[in-house]
Amino acid sequence: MTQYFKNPFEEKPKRLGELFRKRKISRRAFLKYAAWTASVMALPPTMAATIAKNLPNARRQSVIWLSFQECTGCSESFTRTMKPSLESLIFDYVSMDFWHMLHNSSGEAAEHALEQAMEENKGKYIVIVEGSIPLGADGAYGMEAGRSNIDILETTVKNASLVIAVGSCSAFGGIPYADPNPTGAVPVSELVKDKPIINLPGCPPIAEVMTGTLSYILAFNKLPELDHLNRPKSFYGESIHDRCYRRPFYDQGLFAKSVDDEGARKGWCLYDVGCKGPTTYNSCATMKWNGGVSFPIQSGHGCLGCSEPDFWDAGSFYKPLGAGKDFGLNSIGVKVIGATAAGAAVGAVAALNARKVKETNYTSALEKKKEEG
Amino acid sequence: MMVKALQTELITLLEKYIQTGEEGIVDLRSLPMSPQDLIRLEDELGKGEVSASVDVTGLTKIWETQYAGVWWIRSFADADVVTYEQIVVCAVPELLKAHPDDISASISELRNNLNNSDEKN
Amino acid sequence: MELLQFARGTALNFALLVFFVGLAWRFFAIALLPFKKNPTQPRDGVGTKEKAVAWFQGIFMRMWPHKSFRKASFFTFVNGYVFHIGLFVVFFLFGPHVSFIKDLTGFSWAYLPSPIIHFASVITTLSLIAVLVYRLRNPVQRLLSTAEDYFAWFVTFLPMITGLMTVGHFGARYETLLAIHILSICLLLVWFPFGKLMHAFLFVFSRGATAVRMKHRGAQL
Amino acid sequence: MSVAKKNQKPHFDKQGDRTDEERVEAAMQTFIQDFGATAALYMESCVSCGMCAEACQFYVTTDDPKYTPIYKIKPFKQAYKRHIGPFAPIYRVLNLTPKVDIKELEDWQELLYDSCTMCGRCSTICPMGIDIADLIKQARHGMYKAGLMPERMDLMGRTTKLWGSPATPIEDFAEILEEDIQDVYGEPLVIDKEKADILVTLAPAELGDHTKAVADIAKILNHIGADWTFRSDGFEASNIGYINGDIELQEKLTMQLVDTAIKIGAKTLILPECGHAYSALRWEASRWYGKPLPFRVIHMTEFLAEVLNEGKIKVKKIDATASFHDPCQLVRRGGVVEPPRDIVKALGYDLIEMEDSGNFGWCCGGGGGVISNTRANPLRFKVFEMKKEQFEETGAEHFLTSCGQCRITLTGGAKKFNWDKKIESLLELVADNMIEDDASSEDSKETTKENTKEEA
Repeated sequence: MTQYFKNPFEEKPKRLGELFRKRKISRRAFLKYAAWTASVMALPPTMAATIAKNLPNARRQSVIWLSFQECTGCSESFTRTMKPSLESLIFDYVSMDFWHMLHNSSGEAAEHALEQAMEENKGKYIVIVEGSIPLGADGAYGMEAGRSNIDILETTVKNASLVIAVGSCSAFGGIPYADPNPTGAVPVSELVKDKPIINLPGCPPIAEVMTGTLSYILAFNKLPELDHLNRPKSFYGESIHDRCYRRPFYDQGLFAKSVDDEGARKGWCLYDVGCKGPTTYNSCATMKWNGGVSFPIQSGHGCLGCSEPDFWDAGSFYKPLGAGKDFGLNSIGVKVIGATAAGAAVGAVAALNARKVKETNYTSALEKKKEEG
Repeated sequence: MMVKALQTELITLLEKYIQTGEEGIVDLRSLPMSPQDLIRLEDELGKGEVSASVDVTGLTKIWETQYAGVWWIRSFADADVVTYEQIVVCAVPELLKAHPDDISASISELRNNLNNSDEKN
Repeated sequence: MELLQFARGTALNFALLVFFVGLAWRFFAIALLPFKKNPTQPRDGVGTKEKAVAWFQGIFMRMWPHKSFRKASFFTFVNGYVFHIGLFVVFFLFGPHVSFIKDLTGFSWAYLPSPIIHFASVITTLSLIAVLVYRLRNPVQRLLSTAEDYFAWFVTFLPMITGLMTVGHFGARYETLLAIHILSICLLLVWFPFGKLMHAFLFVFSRGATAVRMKHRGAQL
Repeated sequence: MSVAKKNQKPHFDKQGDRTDEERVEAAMQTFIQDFGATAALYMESCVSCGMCAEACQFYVTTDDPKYTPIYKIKPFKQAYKRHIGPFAPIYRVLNLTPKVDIKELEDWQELLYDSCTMCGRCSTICPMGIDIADLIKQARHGMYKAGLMPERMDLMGRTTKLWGSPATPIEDFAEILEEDIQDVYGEPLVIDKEKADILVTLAPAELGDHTKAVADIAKILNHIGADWTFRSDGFEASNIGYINGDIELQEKLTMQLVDTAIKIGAKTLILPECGHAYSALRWEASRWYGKPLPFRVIHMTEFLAEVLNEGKIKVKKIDATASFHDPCQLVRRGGVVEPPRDIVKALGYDLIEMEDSGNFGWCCGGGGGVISNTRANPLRFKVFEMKKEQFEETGAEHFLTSCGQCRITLTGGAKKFNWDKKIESLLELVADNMIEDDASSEDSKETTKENTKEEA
């Protein structure tokens, strides 16, 4: 893993250790946090010691959170870590210098805060992007104080050290990007080419995925290992199917036929009712949601595959993965009849041609024709 | 199966600790264990002499299992939501120890407090 | 993921249309050729009804060789049965496949537990390999074989091996494997009506035609 | 393979003086014209499983894969794929199936003529039910048209065209019957009667090797008091056109018999002990006549079984064991399975079937013109050895059959291998063992006449 930024914490912000001590929080908090981070990031447990050692010496990281074409679900998910517990420590580690949704000032004051944060942490701040960026009509679909989303993104990212695309919209385009994409929405990666990007897709992403990733960066000052879609492997390395507690039923071939039949009640595999778990790489089955309470499959509904690219265009959520994306008798039946009729017509022509061939002195004529041609 | 395998793993970790003093950690959350497996493991290991709670950024319960040197650490977010769960092999878990930095801070704090009260008096 | 969507969408639709175009094309191109007239008096007591019955008898009677041939053609017949039944079981009685068919046609039926299917798949795959080895080694089959024979084998074998890989999550990510598996089915569908795989439908007619011819003469079917 | 010698005879024969192009074109033209829906269906159905090889006596006795039945029609199939099949234009434009060239046709002459007796055993094993024998016959038509058939077979065809029969000019027929048969065997023959209920036909074998058969049939017919006749204008039943693939000649020979039968008002036409005669007239005559024939066509075997079963004649019981060789065209392809066995049993033989019998019986190796095609002798003798072995396995004392061609083939084989077994004809056995005491014969004469009328 390359070092993507030089130590950004040179002066003003205090080291986290000092900060915590001032708030009468002991080093044990770091130990616990380190153990938790190592656990969610699937790091070797011994790495926790390193994290616990590094974190107190880290300085608060400046973070700017931009919201574009989105539903705020990702922010909502992220703020679920704000309970008085371990993960909420992230808000002590990072300084949310600007956050479209939750900034405590508004209007010009907020804009000023953004400028100030960019100025003070030039080259060191992290930009978190929520939502896709509409390119259509010169960006007119997403305007803010006369500036387009494109403009805001470009200006903000210019001096950033890293961009984290939070949620499927910013990572892969998400719902706005889905066919027919009326606003010309694009994911962050379409516009930002010269900065490291971490994608944390999901609609929304799991809170711990967001905090875990930030913690890793703080503790190790480097990017976590990413997959081919720039997702941290520790969260997106395995398919939901592979870690699903219903997997044994899949292996036995026991499938629920509808979401409320006998099989469903027995907790059988939801493959047949369209579960996209086998092709969705996320931590839902292991970390679960709302602090480990449950996840969609556990609640009786197949996975929608929301953290995968183009999940909205992958056909019905209720069609089995192995089935045709967009056929069924209703949609393709007519075409099949048409195809059969067309085939019959071609066949009839072929037969008539063969009859003609049989009746005429054909061989030489035809073979000669071919030779000439 | 899983429980047996873990017990074997603990033996290895204990031996290593005795020989090298290196702490052993098993992250229970990263293992493909069912809730039932976890309960069985907990029963198998049982409870020993020491138990403690650490109340910082959520509650953490720590107890020594019936095997000396094998510690169970369970950390909560809310009342019953577990954030992480470990088995640690060592004499005393790090989490129970006061960190030297904190101890140093205690000196200055105590001194400050003493001075402040002196002034008041 | 994109490949999977292509496979499940465009590719599968296209393959299906080609399949039906080809099926009708081939069928009508044969059926509309002139039938030779031979109004010979049939053997006494053989009428239209007897011939119709013979049609079906002929279809069933050729399912197993007469004892005169059992020894000589043992391998071809037994192995033929193994992979034909195997293909049938794997295609029609595997849960996800039933879902596929249900989605396509609206019809569905009970299916077998997956472990049985996995076992059947392995057997079928081995059987298909044996088919190829035999074709390459047996002088008669080698002489008769055209490129099409090998291609037909290939497009039959491919779904088996890719299906096994998909189920076993072997070699690539599941979505890629599934996509390749579906694409291999597309290839099979596209080729099916144009090559010898069509015998799956034609056997009804060729066996039947001969049975009727023989019944007409009062000969054994 | 053998070393090519300088003056080695080519492995194929040619008729007429034509260029190679003309031959190929004639063959292709004929192949194409012959395709009907059924033949097309067969072409489409083959899965190249090669099992037909196991059913073919020429493959089984040589292990040479080129004798695989379906392989023998390769040029025919090529013509189909290139010009008739559903995807013919594609095959042609992309040249997926190569053009048939003269060399291929020359090479295939041996496969289509020398090594196929059109016995149809292959179609009994074919999992797709393909009637390969019928395809061979159609392919022979093209070969005939191209002038690329075995000279000996074409010679017979030419003779037949010239004489009306391969055995004798039809003008000489009456004279031969009278002088060579009636005078020799002393049985009165009815020749060229104006009107008769029964028209009796003959095969060349009966005018050559088996003249006794002619007397024997007369003996039986006379005995039952039938109204019958031989006709100079309609005796030739062995349809050489059928065998050669000369469809035009087949038609001519067929219609010759049909016209004569109708002319004399025959109710029944009896075919001689000849397999191909049965296939040609019984099962194909209506291709030209256009509707079911107005008279019955029965094989000698059927006739004998009929008169025996009806009790019109009685035979002495022979206390011996026998095995019966099934003539392919009569049994497998003709559907006459039980009548010969009825006769064998009526004769009192203890019938021991060969391992493969009835529908699955092995061909004698001489059908389909192979017996006339002398250059195929080595192949034919290999088949004979197998047949001989099969017979010997039965341990039977007598070797019976009911086809003159089979009989000649087997007898020839026996001679070649110095095998002392005589191949006996059912007709001759019945005639020889017929009980001719007056009381019963008078009775039967009466009943026969009535029966014949009833049948009519």
